[in-house]
Amino acid sequence: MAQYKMHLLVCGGTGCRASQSDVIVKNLESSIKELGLSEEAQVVTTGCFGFCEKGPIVKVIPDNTFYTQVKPEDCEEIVREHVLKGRRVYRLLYEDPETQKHIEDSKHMGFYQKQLRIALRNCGFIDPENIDEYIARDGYAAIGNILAEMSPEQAIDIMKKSGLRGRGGGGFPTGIKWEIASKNKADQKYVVCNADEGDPGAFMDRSILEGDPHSVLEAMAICGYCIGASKGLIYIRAEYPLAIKRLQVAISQAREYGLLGDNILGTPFSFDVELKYGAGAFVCGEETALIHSMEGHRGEPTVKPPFPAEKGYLGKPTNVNNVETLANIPVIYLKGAEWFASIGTEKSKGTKVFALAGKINNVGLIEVPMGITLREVIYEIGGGIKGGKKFKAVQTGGPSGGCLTEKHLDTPIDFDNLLAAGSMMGSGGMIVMDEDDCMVSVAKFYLEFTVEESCGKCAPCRVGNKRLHEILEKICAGKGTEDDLEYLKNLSYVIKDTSLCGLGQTSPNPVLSTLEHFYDEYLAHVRERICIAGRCKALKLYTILPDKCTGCTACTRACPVGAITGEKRQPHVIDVDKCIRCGACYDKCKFTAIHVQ
Amino acid sequence: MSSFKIQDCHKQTIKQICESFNNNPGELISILHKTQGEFGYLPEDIQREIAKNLNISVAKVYGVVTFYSFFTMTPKGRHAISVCMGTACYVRGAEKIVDELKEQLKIKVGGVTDDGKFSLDCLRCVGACGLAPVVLIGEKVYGRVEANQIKDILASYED
Amino acid sequence: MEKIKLTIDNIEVEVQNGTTIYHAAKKIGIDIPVLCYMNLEHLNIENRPGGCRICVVEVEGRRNLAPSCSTNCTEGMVVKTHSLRVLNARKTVLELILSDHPTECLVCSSSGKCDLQSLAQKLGIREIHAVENAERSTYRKDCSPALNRDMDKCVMCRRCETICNDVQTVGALSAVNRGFMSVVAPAFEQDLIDSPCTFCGQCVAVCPTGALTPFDDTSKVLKALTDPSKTVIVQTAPAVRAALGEEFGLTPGTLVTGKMVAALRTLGFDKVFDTDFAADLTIMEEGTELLDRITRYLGGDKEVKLPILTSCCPAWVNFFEHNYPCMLDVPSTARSPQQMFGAIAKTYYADMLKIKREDLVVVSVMPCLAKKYECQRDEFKVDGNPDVDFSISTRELASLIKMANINFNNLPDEEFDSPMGESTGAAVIFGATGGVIEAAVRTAYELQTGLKLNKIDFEELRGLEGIRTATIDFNGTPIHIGIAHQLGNARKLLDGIRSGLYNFHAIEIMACPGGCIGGAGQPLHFGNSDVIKARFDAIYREDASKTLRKSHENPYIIKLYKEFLGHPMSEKAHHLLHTHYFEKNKI
Amino acid sequence: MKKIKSLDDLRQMKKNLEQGMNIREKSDTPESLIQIRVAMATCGIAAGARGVMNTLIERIEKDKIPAIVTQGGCMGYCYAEPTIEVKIPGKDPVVFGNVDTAVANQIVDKYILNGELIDGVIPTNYQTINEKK
Repeated sequence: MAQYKMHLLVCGGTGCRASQSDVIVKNLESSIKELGLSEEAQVVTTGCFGFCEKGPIVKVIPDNTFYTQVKPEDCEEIVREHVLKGRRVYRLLYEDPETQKHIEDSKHMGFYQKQLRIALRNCGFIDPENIDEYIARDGYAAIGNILAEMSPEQAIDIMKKSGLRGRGGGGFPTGIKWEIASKNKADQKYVVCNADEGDPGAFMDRSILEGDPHSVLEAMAICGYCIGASKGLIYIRAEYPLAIKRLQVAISQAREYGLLGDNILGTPFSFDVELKYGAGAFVCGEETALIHSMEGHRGEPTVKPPFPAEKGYLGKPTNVNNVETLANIPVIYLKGAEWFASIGTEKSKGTKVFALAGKINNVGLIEVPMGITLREVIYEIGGGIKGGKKFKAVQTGGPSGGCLTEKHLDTPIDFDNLLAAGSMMGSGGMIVMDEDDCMVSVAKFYLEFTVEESCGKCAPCRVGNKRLHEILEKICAGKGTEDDLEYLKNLSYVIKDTSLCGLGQTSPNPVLSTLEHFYDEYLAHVRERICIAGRCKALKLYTILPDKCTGCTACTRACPVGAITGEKRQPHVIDVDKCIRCGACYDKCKFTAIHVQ
Repeated sequence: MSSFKIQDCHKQTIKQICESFNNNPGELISILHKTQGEFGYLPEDIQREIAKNLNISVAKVYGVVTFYSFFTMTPKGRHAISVCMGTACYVRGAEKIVDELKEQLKIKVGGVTDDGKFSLDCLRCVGACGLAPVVLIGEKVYGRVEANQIKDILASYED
Repeated sequence: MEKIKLTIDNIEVEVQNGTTIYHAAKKIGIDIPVLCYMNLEHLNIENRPGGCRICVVEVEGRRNLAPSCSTNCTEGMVVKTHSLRVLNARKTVLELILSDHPTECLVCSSSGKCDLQSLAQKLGIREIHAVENAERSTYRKDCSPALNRDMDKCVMCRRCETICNDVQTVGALSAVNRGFMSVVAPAFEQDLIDSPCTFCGQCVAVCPTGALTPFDDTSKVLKALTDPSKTVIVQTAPAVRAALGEEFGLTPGTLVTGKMVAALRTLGFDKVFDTDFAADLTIMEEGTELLDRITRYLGGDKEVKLPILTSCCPAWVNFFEHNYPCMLDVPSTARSPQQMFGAIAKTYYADMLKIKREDLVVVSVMPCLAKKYECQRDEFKVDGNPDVDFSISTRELASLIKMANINFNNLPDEEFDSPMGESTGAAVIFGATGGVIEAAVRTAYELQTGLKLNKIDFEELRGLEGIRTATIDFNGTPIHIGIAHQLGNARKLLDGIRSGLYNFHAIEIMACPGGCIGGAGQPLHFGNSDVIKARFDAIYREDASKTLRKSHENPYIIKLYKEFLGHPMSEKAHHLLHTHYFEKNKI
Repeated sequence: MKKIKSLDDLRQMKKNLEQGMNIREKSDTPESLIQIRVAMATCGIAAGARGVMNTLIERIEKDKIPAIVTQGGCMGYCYAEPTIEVKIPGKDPVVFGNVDTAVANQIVDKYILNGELIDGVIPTNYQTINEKK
């Protein structure tokens, strides 16, 4: 590899690409060439830096300068000033939302200070399309060492000792999963990587695949060695074209180097990986559904047992791990189980990647040690609530999870604490909500998702979630009763208790958790017919403030149902019974005379 | 349902796709992906042809096509609009954007305008949460979209 | 095998490892309610999607409730099948299912035989919560000539899907859509008539609700019966007499031939005939065709198509028209007994009565739904007038009898009318799997060898296994015979021939389990294969009781050839008694 | 590309490749490294800062010195260009002026490796670029 004095790392993740980071790469390269700096500076397209809020990101190495929201036209300046003359382009530096100060290097950004990147260790650091960079970072050394020095049993033992638990949602100990699969005898076994990330608002798996595909491939090979499988399959969403491309590149590079294929590193162990595409079904995140989908069927789950470890893909023992879980694995073997087990809490070891989004300043992908508090995540890493509004809740675990409130701000985050708080880790979506968010609507949003994504196989999920959604709609429309709240609760419990798969067993969680923490808000909807957050259209009350109304009649003309009457140049009135709460008058009024309650 | 009539050349294409997967019914989903990539959608005749090649029932093919939201039996508009409905976009107002698009285009979600210019769909999290709410038109990504920009955005598409 | 001990509702029970909670409970007399689960044990058909969640039970130490139909017992397991938690869950889930189900039980054709309805009664559902604004999943209704689909009533038990795909391998149905709108339907939710459906009707036979019901022809029959300008005659298939009694509380296997004839006369049919007469005729034609092909084959004719396949079963005919279009010249061209009867009735018999064919209404009583479709095929019409006007099922006949206030069990036994009511034992066994080929062998043997059979009973051709093979010695010439019932077995057999696994001269295929006795028009056996066995035995009892047991000995058949048809495979016979097949090629 | 046939091959390959990535590895943990900043403004470049920087980078690679070389803007000592700032962990930063390749080597030998100060240190109260803005 050539020696460059300066590396310009440009985020090539989907988020930054959407804002033309590919053009930025081109422009940087051409400016460097123009100024004759091709020998000195190298432009590298990397995976996601996680700081998606301020993308596209360009990070300059070695001084760790962190340029945010870079536009293609900024590139020439970056090269001329920074690369050539060593002067930072201040206007592109990250501005701390509290102090309004520009922060020069990423080491001093609150967003990164509390993070600990294990699964994301290579994301935003290496060029995912260049296997050499991965190898330079000790890539494939873990599988190499294992093949040279360990029996599968020993390797599984390390996995067990590390305490790694599945990051896809359930939190099942990975080592034990491997052990079960390894003990089932069969002529063929399979390692499956679950990359069917479907939680709306979580995108860590995609980021890992885009930023560090080799880690996943290496981990699959390790798992293959441990359980005795020679075939790996990655089930990936077809909606992730970039991740698919990076994986394809990675697989072919690994094959060329002989790191996938027959007799890896001269040992008897052979392993190869193939891609299988999902086609837009959230339920396929469930292991059995995923396997049916890979077999070319409708992605309907089946009753467990038999577990995939016993009877999985094509009826053979199959081990399914999710992307983030796998990304942790090579480094565990390099640094040791003890190292990994020293991070995190008693029962949740290591780190967890969260997709931080919603009403927060620093939207992005973060990796934090288990046991960090919500407060640290929201206020230190996330930079606080957007627009200085009041924090209301954090939704974790997506459609399977629940809401955490102010009283949970100092609870250490791990699998068990989240479960105890009525939510769950899930795949790691973390959506922050402020005072403007109506919790009934939030529950309704998730149920809408579940209704759309239910496979329809079992009755409680197929019909039950539909009914839950209908009741929530009714409440949001101001037609709910207190009886409805009771029925919501009972229905939720029964759906959890009787559904066939994880989707239905967790789908009422958003309802139950908002009912528990925000019962008052529900009550206000059904008793006083008020939506405190002002989000539910039907619960808004529009009136005209007589002292502000000039009688211009603009609202009368805008009203689609003729609910507004009044003499010209006299204050108008809204007929509450006729009003459909569309808000057209509010938008039209130039004198802020329309009052919304 | 659809006016698509299969021609011999289409049959040839489908045959090649199926053969590239060894006519293995286990690869049905990959075959559907590839076929939809070729034709833009999966009308009835095409599903029949796939079933014939793989020696499975059309009902089975249709069952799979209707299970996965990625597969469609109606052609998209020349400019396919997709609004991200991930949670991040939702809490930052994606619903309003959808309402506005429905209003402007006079179509429902999943529909196509009469002139075939635009189609409107919702999808789950494109992963550009930093840009929420996000609208995709074809390959182009519009970030931090506000309802009042919709009219201008649509107007920028001429044909 | 390993034994396991567990406790269910405080009762200790020992079962074999691998037993489900449902079966363990059943063993000690605890009947856990089920909806989607179906187990046709003796036929090896099981439907266990674990989808309805009605059979959930509480298992100590388990986070959620367990579906008893698909949860295996484990050592020391403690199960409660009716705790408050279970009952609440079960009722709530049933309410949910009902909230997406039409409430038209009073006029539903499945009322009284509907699993959903009895479950609602059993669980004491008196109101359905949250229906006020509840959306219902509704679908386009489909009326085919044989069966109706009203998927608004579908509960997604998937039994029909299992039958259609796994058992019959017809592939007309699949679960389609997702979530709330998911339903079992043909491709593109098109009508069954446009699908590869064979109208075997086995899906109807297992549907727990009124989603799949037979097409009802009873009102048309009643209308014809009351029309003074029409002469209405009826033919009854052999399997009907072995099962009809069940609808009137008689034990399965009770032969009710005489009572059935009496009931039909009381209902007002002008003549009560027997399809068995036509079955004898079928043997004459099909047997001759078989002999012809074998003789040519043995004579070195390379063009001749062997094995010959029977063609009495209309669902089977549909099946090969869809699935084996390249083999259309292999099956016998002989029409089914129902259609031979119709063709003779509307020519020979109508001439005999000196009436126009339009004024003669031929009704058939069949154990079958596909017969409804068969009699509407264009090949079996003359100038638009069908040879058989209406085909009603065994169950429809029972409902007509009940409608007419006939006390069936007290009826005296009566005889069929002449001439088309005379038959031999060979014709009776058409109703059971293996029967047609046995009847054919009885005749073909004697015609081929010129010898008299010593032993009429060919036990080697009988039985209930899905695929059976036998070799019959035709006085030195071994004749290889294959038999299959259920279309999935038929497919296996045919594919086996193609791959060279089998080599047969003749094959009999029936679409339904056990042959016609297990037809979809028969009283529902609810998965109890003892019922099928009893009907099976009854058929062979009737055969044994007959003096004439070989079709070519039927004097009225001999007379028919002499007076009207000439000889088997004559030009007239060809015209009236044979047919041809069409490539349908819908898959 | 050719196949990697053994673990040793892989290790060798890693060794060859890691040089190119060193700069990134080091920048990941700058606080534990010796940080050398070369002033690379127009005046610095004109005075030969680029050559100095190259020399420093080469020395560090050669002697495997735990150091990282970055470039900075003008430090305000135009009379003494090229200038470099060296910050050894736990010590105050020191700025050297009039650095040419020979001096650069001297700085490495004496100050960085042995902690001895050498001529050319700019003694006055200076500000680092961080504080200046």
